[in-house]
Amino acid sequence: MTNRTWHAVAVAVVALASTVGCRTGPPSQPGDPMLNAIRAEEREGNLTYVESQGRRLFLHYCATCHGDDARGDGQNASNLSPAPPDMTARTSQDPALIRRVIAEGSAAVGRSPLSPPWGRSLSQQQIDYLVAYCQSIGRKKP
Amino acid sequence: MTKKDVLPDPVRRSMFAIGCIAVGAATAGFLAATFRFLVPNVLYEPSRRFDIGPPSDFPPGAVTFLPDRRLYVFNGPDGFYAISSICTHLGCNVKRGGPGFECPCHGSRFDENGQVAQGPAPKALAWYALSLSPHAQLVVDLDQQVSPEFRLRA
Amino acid sequence: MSQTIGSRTLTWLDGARRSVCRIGWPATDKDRAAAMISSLFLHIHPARVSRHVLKPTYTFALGLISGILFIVLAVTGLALMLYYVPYPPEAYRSMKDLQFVVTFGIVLRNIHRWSAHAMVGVVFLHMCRVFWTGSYKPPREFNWVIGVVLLLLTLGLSFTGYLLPWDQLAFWAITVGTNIAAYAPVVGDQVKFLLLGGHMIGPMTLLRFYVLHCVMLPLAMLLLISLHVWRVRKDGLSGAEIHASPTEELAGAFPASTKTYGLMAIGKRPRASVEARDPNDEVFAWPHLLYRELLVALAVIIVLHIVSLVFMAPLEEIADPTRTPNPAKAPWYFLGLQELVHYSALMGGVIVPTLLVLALLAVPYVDRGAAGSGRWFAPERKMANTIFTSLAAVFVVLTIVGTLFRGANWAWVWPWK
Amino acid sequence: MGVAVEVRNTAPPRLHLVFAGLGLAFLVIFSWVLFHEGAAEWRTTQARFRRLETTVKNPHQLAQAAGVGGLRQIWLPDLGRVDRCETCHLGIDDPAFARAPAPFAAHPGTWLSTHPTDRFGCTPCHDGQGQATDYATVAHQPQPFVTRPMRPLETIEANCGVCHRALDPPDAPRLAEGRRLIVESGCFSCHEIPGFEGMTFRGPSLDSIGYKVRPAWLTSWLKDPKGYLPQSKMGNFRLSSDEIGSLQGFLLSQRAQVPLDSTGVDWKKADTANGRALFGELRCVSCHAVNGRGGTAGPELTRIGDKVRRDWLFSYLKDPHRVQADTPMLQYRLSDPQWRDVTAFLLEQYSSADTGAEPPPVTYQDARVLAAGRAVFERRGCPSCHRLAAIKDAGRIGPSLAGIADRDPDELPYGTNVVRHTTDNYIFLKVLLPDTLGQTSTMPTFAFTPADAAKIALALASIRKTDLPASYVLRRPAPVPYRPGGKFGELVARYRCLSCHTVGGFGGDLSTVPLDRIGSQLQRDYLVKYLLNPGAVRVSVEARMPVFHMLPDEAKTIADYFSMVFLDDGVEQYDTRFTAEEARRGQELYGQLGCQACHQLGTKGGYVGPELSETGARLRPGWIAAWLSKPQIYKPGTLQPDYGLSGADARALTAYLTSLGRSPAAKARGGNAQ
Repeated sequence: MTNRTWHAVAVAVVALASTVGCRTGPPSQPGDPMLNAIRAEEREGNLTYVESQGRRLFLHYCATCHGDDARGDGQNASNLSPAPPDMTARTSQDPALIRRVIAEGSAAVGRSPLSPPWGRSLSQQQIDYLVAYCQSIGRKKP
Repeated sequence: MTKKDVLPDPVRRSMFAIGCIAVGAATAGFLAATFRFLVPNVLYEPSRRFDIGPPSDFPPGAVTFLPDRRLYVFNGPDGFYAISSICTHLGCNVKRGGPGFECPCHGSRFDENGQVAQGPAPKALAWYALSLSPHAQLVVDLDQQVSPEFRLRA
Repeated sequence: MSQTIGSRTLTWLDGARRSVCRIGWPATDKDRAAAMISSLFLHIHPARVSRHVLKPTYTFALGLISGILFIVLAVTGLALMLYYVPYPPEAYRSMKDLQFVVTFGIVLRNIHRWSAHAMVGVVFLHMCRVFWTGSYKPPREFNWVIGVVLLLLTLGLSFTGYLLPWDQLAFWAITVGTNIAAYAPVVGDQVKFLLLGGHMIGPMTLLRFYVLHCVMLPLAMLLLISLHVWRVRKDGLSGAEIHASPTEELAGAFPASTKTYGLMAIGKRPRASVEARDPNDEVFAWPHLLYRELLVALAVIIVLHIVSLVFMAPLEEIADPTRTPNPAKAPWYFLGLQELVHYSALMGGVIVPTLLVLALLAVPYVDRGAAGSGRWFAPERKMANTIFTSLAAVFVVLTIVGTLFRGANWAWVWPWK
Repeated sequence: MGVAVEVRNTAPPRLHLVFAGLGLAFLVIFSWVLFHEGAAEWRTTQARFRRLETTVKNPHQLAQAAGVGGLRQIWLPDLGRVDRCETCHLGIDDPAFARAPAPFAAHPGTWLSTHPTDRFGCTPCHDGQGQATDYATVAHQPQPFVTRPMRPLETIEANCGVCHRALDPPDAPRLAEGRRLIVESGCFSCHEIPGFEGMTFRGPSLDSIGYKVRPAWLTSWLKDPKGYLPQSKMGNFRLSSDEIGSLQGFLLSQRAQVPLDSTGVDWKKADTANGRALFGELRCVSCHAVNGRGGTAGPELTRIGDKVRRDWLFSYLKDPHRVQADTPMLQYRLSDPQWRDVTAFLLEQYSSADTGAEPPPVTYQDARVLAAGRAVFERRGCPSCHRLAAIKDAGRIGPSLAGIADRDPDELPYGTNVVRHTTDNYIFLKVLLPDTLGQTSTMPTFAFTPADAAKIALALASIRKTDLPASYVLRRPAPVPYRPGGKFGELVARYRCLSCHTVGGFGGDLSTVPLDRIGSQLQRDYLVKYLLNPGAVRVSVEARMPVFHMLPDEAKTIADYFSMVFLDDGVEQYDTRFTAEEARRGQELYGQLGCQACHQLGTKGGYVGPELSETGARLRPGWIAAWLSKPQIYKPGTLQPDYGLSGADARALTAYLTSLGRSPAAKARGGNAQ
């Protein structure tokens, strides 16, 4: 090949390379404030999405007896005998047991009948959420 | 074309042969690729494996015809089974007639198990595999034909 | 016995072969000539060609490459039609299918796309070459006109194909392109209405463009390419004359044709025969020309494959008439016009393109002198070359400006920023 | 011819080299194409899955499982979607893969049971490019030319709202909260918002505001409503001091309704102790909060003394409907001296220490100021929320939000905020900081927390210009306004029953008791008694029914109407001849099921649910049985669990409960509780 051809080829290669370079350059990534706001809220609660769903249900259905933080100190707790347990004291929880108590009531596991069965009132999904939240209760906050 | 450009004859021939073989191979590959291109990878038609609802939708002893699936679903004493309503003769929809099925197009008749009783139909109506999905739905698999002994207990 | 059967089978096979391909591998000059003349596909070549024709720096094989690209486009286009649905929004969905689920679909689509762009450029370069070598000089005036029409058809094919993916790029490029057409005086709006099959781009437009792209324009193209090549075959390649010297003594060995073929009748050649020339200047088309053509075809196909594997054909979001991208650009080969339209709609949309096309069509009839044909940049044609080159350069610069230097709101941008 | 011709007429040898080179290059390139196709990401992913499958399943299950070769797609012609996600997410619908690594893990939760993939696909919820078959182009992360990359799980509820147009979709708390905030903030007063049609949001009408408020309060309010009252629903309009001045002048000159003549009231005799007692007795805090405690249905009263004039307050309390016809506040039956005491108590108790003496009402005469104030009033869309007879409501001042989530993100303004250009981010910024988007905005700043603004944005992001098939859309039925006539109607209007109770979904949501079947639930005599002196049925509920000081005739009218009209036919037919055995069995069940955990009986039991000692005189047996059998049907989200009682068990419990609290005479009449 002549010098001129070499030159032409070189120019073409440089042009090609620069085009490829422009296409693959890392795009600057500005923020997502909406997502960040939601994530900040999640971090604050120290709960995952599923657990926070469970917490919402817990506050609605359970907190009057079990207390807002599951310490067994709900406003109705003093009327109950046996009183609801302090769930924060437990470290490990068997999800199957929690599920059974929630769905079939405490009587189903041989305890007092004071904790009613929710299996027919709540959907499977909602019970999953509640179980997830109950498991998160004993977790230490970082 | 000066003297030094002239390659020795064998080299020349082998070069030509290499070129021919390479181009030939690539062309053959190309034809194969073209054929592969023609084979569709996805189908725009209802899935061949589909659920037809929970077993409770099919009362015991009853026959349910699913017109858009061209399928008879039986809930017999031994369990569930599904028989195609496509006549094996020329693809018309068979109807329930008497104890079995009859085809309105060319008069083929099939017994209650889909075996040919009379008429031009060359073979028995197809039986398809039924199974239960994890969500407790009956699932039909049109790609899986089964023998008339098949029953699904649900 | 077995030998008899074997030889009989061979004879039978040979007979079968002869029924298809009348001569074997051409080993003699007679066969080489016959190979060209007796083959439907090959006899668009003369049996023997001037050595001059084989010189790559004379034609750069641009016409050949255009033809190869047309064949590639036809083949890939036919394949793509098997999966393409010319109705929105299914059209867009089928593009996505080609991209994601059809085996080799994306490669085929890329090849089709890049070949189409390449063809526009190559045909343009081919025209420039023909001008710069003065190859439209008599008796080839009319072939130049056919060539200009082929250039327009190439643009038309590329333009109609541009809409088919039915993405934002397609939709708005065609919107801009058809609105440039609407600036034509008196008939502009009607032309646009007819082209779009309505007042706005919709399913009818897609169908129209589809039929134009897949049937009408390719047929017209095929017809005109045949005519174009046939004229080249009959008139000979330009430049052969000046390298040839009519030699009477050879006239008997290679009888010179004294006839020529017009569109309607056979007439007498207007000039002395260009085929009666020194056999030492000539070589047989088989294998010299055909072999080179094969190599060019191979090279083109290889380059197309490489480009198609490296660069994806663009496919943006699905067309949305309510969302105009900024900037909305016509296909790149119309961006010179769009740049002009940016200054004056009538000027850029109507007057300039009309004048350009008319001027191109009139070139061989205005520039009539025979001098300077068959050589690159013949000094005798300094004037013509200067005018043509500067016009072409202006157009190329405008196109580059429109393509690379225009950003949102058609404001000037530097492409590297 | 000879050798020379032979040489001349064969191809030049160098071309053979080129030919061989090109041929090989072609072969290489073509192999590259083949490789390109064969090494597709999804193929390797499927190979990985097949290896995983052998560890997850036993041979029998493997034989049963459908093969996983090739591309898989869910084709939803109704939705115009093709989702090929299951090409790689192969275990998505198989519980056996619950703990499998991505991308093979089963879908968490029970979403696929409620939203089967063959009907809903994947992208209607998750977004992204369902047609694509490799990780990048699917748009798991934002991609060029993909309008909707996959939503992160944090905001995925926006897509729930595309189909679930009801106000409170199940299991989508952020969406529900966002929609609640929209309703609470009255966004639809200024914007047309699909899904919120027919809803109205009203601030107080301003026809007689000149008599109502103190000028100093008005100034500070207009400057920053939340500064005076953090719970205020009114946003900060970012008015200049000039605008505030003229607007204040304009508003104070609005004096359509002269307050009742309070000259006869001897304020010196005002007994604030009695006022305090009445304030408690009337249960004002059910609707009004003081010092952060109490209801939110009415305005907060903590600093009422700084805000209103004495004469106006007195007149308003005495006859709120005369002063402000559209107020949700009810009209009590109290005497002038009683109202005087309440007024005095409120003004004394709930005012800042530095509240000066009440200035006399001033009429602003400067026409220029008034015109300027009026212009501000109209320009900033005040009539959208506040009625003013002098000004015609010009309709919604803000742009319609129909299809807002489908607007071109790159065409929207973001001001100086450095954010990714998405409609989500635009809506979020607009809600949070309407004045920072580089355009002058008339939209007020509502001072939402970022989390609340995100939820509102999420709710708005579900407003797409979709043409979903009707079978996919869950709509909220628009409540039909309920306006009874006659004497009953007058009473409903006077006591504003529908400010707290609903009939057919129409009305306020303060009370937990809809009135639709109240006649079948409660006995007529009990209704009369309760209306005259509403006691506490649920010990733990703070919002109580106000003590209306209703006349006995009025109570009877209402109770009769209830007992005749608001009936549930399904509950009415019930055999009330209970046996003693049934009652005994019911009592047993009461203990077994743990009813005492929530219900009080005598002095024992919890106070989550209603007290049950008087049940026999309060509830009708048909209702008790119906309620116990399927409480969720009558009141979704109730704390009464569904025990799955058999008919006999429900009847036994009913028999037992019916026997509680009945008078001996009623018992003697037999089982019939009527």
